[in-house]
Amino acid sequence: MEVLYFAWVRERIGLPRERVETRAITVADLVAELCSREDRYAAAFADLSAIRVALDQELSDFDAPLQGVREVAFFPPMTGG
Amino acid sequence: MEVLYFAWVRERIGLPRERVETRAITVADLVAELCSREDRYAAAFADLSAIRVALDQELSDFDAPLQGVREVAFFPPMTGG
Amino acid sequence: MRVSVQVEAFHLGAEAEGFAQANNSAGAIVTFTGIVRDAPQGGLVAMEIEHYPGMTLKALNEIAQTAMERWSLADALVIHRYGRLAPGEQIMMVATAARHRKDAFVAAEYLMDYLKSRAPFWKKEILNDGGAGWVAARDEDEDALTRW
Amino acid sequence: MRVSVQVEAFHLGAEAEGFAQANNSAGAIVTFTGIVRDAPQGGLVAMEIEHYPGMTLKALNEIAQTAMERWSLADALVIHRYGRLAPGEQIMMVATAARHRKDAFVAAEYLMDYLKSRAPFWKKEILNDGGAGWVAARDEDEDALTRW
Repeated sequence: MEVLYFAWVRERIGLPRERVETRAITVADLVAELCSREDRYAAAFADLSAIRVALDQELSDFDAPLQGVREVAFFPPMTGG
Repeated sequence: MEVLYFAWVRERIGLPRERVETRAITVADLVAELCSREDRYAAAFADLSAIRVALDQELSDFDAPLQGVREVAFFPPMTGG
Repeated sequence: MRVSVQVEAFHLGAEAEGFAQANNSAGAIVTFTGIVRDAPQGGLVAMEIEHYPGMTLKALNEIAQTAMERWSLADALVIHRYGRLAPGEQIMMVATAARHRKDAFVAAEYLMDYLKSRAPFWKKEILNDGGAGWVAARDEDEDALTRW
Repeated sequence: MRVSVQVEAFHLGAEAEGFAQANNSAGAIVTFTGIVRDAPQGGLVAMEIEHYPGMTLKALNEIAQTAMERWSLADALVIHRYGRLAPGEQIMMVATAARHRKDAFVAAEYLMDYLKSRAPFWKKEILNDGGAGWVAARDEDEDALTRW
């Protein structure tokens, strides 16, 4: 699946998007898998309460299942307007 | 003093302003005096709850004293905006 | 702060743009514009707006000044027309500039609530069947003042 | 209803005027315009606005559509810029058209509250001392959603 990062999540991980092959069941599983790979992920995801997730461009949460999802995005709370 | 009328108060009384010589103590006294003069005043002032008064261009009420007042205005509730 | 009572049409676009440019350090700009609507039963030919020349500017200035102070506005604008207006014409506008959006919104609503019920304007609807009638003040407009 | 996400500056005056003219049977028009303010500590050189292209239009359309239905709006407009903006530049605007002023006001506030916290934009302040920082979401902006 495509995994996208925005704002300081993007800066900490060091790239705006990447293709990830995973068998993670939920968003939380995916995060754990990424964090186990490299420190920059662990740094970005250190405080999950400061991170929001969207699945296929709809806001979701860390418990949500990834089955059928093609695009996962992680970002800080939005500051539009 | 100058007495001014606006909107349907003006239409019922038939003029926009007039000079009134009066010894009325309060606005209510002035209204009673006008009503005793001619039916058109009585018609205009029939329901005082539908009429507002301004003394020297400041909103006031029917109990207010007229001493020192130079301009009295009667009109329906305002409908600006 | 600027308050204007006028017969002439105003240009919302130019006023809004000028106000926002003049207050470009403010963060939040809100405008409200009132437009002559058709009568509830239809057939409106014109809206005649009468006002009390000696009192109107004074009342509008007081209302605007109160809003400026109460919400620490950077600026406020009130334009209100009188005379004969056709359906679709713009009657009036207010604009507020504040640091945060809440203040700009609430101050604009305050201005509108007070303009509705405390500024000496009266509206008469002229209908195409020859009828005409003064617009009655609505209880809900008077009630709206109680929240301030 | 129109929603636009764009790099280019918009012209508040032209947008407000066009929106009001297109909705001149509506009675009440409210606009909100957001302007890049200096940083709290001063020294803002630019505001960089990042967004999530695949999601932004969809999110804005959903927010605007909900407002249209909930307050029976005649029309709604949302324009939001992204990219690098200088202090004093207009970031975004919303406009609402309704029969009565209450609906126009409350729908505009709803749009703003949701744009603030549910539209995928992120702001970074670039300072003249070489520093830069992402604008943190404010608790009060998140709390503002609870009233809807």
